[in-house]
Amino acid sequence: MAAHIAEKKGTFLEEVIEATPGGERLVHCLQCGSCGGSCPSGADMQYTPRTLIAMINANDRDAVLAANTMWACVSCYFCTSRCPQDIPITDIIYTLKRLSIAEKRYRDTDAPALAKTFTDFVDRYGRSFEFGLATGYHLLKRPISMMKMGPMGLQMFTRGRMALRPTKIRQIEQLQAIINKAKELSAK
Amino acid sequence: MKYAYYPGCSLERNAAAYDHSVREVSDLLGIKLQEIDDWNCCGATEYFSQNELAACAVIARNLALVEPQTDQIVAPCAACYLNLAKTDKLMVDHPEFGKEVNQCLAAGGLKYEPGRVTVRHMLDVIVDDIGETAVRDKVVRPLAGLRVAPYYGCQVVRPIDNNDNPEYPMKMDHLLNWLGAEVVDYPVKAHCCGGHLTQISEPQAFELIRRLLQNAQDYNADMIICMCPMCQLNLDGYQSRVNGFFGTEFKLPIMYFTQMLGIAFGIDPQKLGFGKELVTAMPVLEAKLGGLLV
Amino acid sequence: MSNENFDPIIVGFFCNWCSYRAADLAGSARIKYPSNVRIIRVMCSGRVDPTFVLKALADGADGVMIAGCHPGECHYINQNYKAMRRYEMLKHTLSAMGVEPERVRLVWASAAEGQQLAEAIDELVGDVRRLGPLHWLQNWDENGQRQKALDDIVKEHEEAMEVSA
Amino acid sequence: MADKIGIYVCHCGSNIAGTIDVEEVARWAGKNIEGVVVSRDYKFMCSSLGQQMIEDDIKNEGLTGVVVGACSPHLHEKTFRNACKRAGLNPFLCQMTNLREHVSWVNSDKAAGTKKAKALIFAAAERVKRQKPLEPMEVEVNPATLVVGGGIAGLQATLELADAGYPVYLVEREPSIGGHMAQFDKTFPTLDCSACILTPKMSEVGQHENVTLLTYSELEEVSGSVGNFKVKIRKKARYVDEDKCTGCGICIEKCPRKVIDNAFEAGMGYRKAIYSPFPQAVPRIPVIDTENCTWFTRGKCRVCSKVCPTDAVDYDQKDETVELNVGNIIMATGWKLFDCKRIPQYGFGRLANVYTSMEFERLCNAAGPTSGKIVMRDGKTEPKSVAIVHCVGSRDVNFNPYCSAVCCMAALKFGHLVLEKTKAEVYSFYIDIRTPMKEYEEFYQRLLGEGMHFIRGKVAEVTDAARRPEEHGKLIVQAEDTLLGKQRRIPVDMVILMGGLEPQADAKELGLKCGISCSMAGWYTERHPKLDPVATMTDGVFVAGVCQGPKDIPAAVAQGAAAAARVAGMIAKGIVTIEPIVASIDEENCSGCRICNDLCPFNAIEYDEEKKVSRVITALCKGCGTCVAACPAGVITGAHFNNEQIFAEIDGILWDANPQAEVEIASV
Repeated sequence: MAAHIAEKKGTFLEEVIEATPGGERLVHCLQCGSCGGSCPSGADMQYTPRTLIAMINANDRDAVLAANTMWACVSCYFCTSRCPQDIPITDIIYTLKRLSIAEKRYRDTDAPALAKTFTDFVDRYGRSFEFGLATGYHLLKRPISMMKMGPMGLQMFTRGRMALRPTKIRQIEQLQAIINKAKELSAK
Repeated sequence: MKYAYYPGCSLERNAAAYDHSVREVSDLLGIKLQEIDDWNCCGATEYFSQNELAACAVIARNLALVEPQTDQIVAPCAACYLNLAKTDKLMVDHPEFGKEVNQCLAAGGLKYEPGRVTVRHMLDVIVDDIGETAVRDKVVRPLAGLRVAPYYGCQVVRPIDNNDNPEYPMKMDHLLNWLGAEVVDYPVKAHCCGGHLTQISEPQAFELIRRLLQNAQDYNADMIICMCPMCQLNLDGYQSRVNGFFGTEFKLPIMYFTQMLGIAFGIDPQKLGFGKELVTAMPVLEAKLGGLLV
Repeated sequence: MSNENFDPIIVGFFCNWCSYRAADLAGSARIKYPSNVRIIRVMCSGRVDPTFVLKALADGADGVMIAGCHPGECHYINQNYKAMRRYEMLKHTLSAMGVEPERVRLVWASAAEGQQLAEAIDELVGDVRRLGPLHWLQNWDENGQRQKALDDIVKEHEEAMEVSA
Repeated sequence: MADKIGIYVCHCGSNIAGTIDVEEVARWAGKNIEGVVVSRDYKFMCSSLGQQMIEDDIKNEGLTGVVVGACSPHLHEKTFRNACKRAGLNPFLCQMTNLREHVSWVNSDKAAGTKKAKALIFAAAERVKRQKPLEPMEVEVNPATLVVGGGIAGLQATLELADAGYPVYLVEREPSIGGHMAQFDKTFPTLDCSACILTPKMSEVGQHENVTLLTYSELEEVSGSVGNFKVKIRKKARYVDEDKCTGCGICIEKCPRKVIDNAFEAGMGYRKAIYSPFPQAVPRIPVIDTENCTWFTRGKCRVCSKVCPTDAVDYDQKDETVELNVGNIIMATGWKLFDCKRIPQYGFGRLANVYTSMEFERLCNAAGPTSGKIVMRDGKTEPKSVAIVHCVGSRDVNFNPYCSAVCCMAALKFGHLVLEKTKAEVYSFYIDIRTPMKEYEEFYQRLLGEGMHFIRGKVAEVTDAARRPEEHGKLIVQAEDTLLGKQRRIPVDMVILMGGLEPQADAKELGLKCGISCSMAGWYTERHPKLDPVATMTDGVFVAGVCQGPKDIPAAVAQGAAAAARVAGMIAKGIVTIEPIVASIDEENCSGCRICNDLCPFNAIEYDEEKKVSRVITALCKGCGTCVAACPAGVITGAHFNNEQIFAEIDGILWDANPQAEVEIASV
């Protein structure tokens, strides 16, 4: 084997690159901050996306996975579209979300719970269920905000915009077989 | 022109107005929509946060269900559009990953050949495929005098190239122009509505919503025209709560572009889902277009 | 046929300006790569007649690497595009003749890309090693088809020859 | 005549001998390769003793071919060819093969290296037997030179040659020479007034007895080759007789039609329909802009004609083609500014007080539309705060990946001018401040001292969407302050976008006319990036200034002078030798299919309509060999790279791959 091919060093950078399609562009980051400057949630982030990339480079895995950055992300893709180095930043944020959820590293955020409730509905019915999502997730996480939601929910309901029962797709077993296979493959 | 139609979960109920107006307008413009049989949820942003392969497999099931004689699928929801397009692109660009997705599909007896189906948004179909002349020809009730702010949101214009500028898209501007409306050129037309943050962090989400409503109001818009059910829900459904939170008095109706096409085409507003919006559009339509909708 | 001990011979046709110099740079930088590639210098990748490649394979090479300047950086303005077109054509011909087209590779290497060139060589040598030896010459001689096949190829290329820049 | 080949294997100290058994290679070659009469190895073949050894063998043994297995031919091919020449052997009968860069340095296994070295030596030997003696061609050099582009680089080149006593034709597309530099106010880092240092050069060129100025003219066609180019220049109709016009300017003064000046004033000011771009223009002869002139558009007016005291206005003038004979061409075609509208989030064209750098140059310029007052678009309000945005369209894979090299310094210059002329706060948003040349870093230091604010972060967007009361009525510049890790929104009155430098829109097309190529980014490709930066792959065509890549004024001037020096050298020598590695067509057997005609980017193949055959114009051919490979009849021969030679090389290089070949060799 040729000597010039870099050996795997087992760094966090490598881990993130491997887990993100197009992630190899990460090494080209200029630290220009156009992601952090563009982010609509930038002001609420403990670390800007740019800072996270610097931290990934510095192998600061624990701090990255505990950061609130990912949970403030709204997937608007401004960072990705504006990045002068063609780094798929939003997708990298998704990778970090997955790692953080898988290892339960997140702190002070309900986003993972929302995601879980949402996907549970998809797994069970094949469709999302807004009412169930609103009630299930809010009852679980924030009963007070549920009260505040009251009038809005009622309005939605009277205008026929909210169903009380979820729709179920016909071939739910087929979808579940697909999902189970995906979970099985990604567990490897 | 024939397309496979993927309405997405929101259009079943919350955004029924969008679904109804899409179907009405399509009929009139000769766009044949064939709803995908037994489609499933695209997983929104939530599935990608947990398991990329499962997220793509769930989405790819819909692509696999597109009938072989159809090679285009149209989605009116921005999140659905992006998820479908992104999954197809991932499978094309990363063949190994594509194989894994197909392994999952195989568990359900399905198969999808990456790149087979082109994913389109409803706006692109009307603007690019139908075009100016055909749209203008159908206008019987021009929207003259109505100041509309086209609101694109994020996920149709970014990151997948839909042949518009991701920073300053113009397609809906053109379309509303064809309808005779006065189009407001305001800077935040492709900024974020807050997405699912309304469920996670209200103060943060409300601030994003406020920015949009404020800017549209600063530019004297009569209403905001959107192209995604999530945007509509956040700007319309949460508008009164945003007002309560900031002490503002926004009263901006948030309508779907297909609803506007429908009234310009003279379709019965009832059929277009008018009245389902929480901030009612009736007064402004009455004032600007005069008695049309009574 | 795959064989760890199999030591393929690969002929390289490298353009004088970019890729030959990239190979020079790999040397100056002491980058190590397998010694299986033997380089023939041509002025431009556009000079590489498909029959050179076929001759090399017929004469016992197991693979061929054609290397030129990056598109847009050709020292002869755009002749490497012609190499690109011929390469596509050549791959079809090879498949038709039962030779794995992966044995022949077109790479772009600027004079600054010694490292990238070495990696490309590595990759090709690995791929050809996996494919195993190409016993084309012997195969042909066995069924007496060698000359006819060569003639056919030449004819096909004549027919498919490019017509404009 | 029987081949008598000499093989010379170099040790290069231990550079080659370390991983190749050179003695074995030499011994083996002497024994196994047909026609080899001497085969030697030597410590340093390129030393004078090594060369002497080869020369002696040529003379004593009567060698017909020489193979040197040493380093890259790019290093020592000339050395060994000269040695052969000295000994009376045609230099093209010497073949080098690269045992160092391509074998010993990239390989650590001695057995494998030795095997590969044998193959390369074998190939070279087989090849050299079939090589033909070649003689370089000699042509006389026409002492006249064509300079394309009258910016600072072209002016410098023109003056150098004209002062040396050689005739120069200077072609400029605009009505006046001067280029972008004429638009600038000050030049960094010395803050000299740009016009003060440029206009003397312009008038010198305008009055020089050796310079023929062709302004408002375009290069149409180039034929011929080094020493003897024929060029066609299209002189666009000025509608003003150059011989009669005295440049008094009364026509301009009286012209009733005012037009926004998008060229010289960058859209910031006005000119007339008959105009001279600026007061110090050279020549001072105006031109009529027919798209806006009332006479040309509506058939009325003729004021200019009526007021002209010398009757110089000529509405019937036509474009004219001038043919020139020159020996060399210097391309100094310059650049254009990045179109800032391509980044809509920066608001240029939508938000009134967002300026391009070129607009701001005109705004600062004492001769500009505001007489140098820095005011906003309303024409009167002085900004209280100014943001300068770096890297607009540069260092960005979405637009231009390269660094435009001059914007950082120009931004500092702008900062200085704003601070000097107004009370405004100045914010510079940068990714990296690049100040590598003489006195540049000192200038940066100076601006730090003057109180310019530096925020490290690429600007995300410029917007008028206010979020807070203090933002109302302002332009808000949003960026991450990367040194704080915080998003910042700075409300300002004026924003200057430092647009990058781009190749001229027609650079590629123009380059093709004289046979030079462009890099991926579109800059002209020099012959060697370090060691031959002003020559090109086409002999007799040189490049100078920004058309070769972004650079500042001192570098453009230096390159202009360098190109001129190269040309002067050729003229002084009077004769140029042309490499004999060219293609030739066997006209007897050419079928006249013309496939080769369109393949040649140098237009070196002509078609003889009478004989219905194609023919190579030797002086134009660069020897790439593409036509050779493409000829369906196989009647094109590439000298020194003909099919026979390359086939032999393939045979040789595969000596150990083909069992039959081995048998044949063994039987020799």
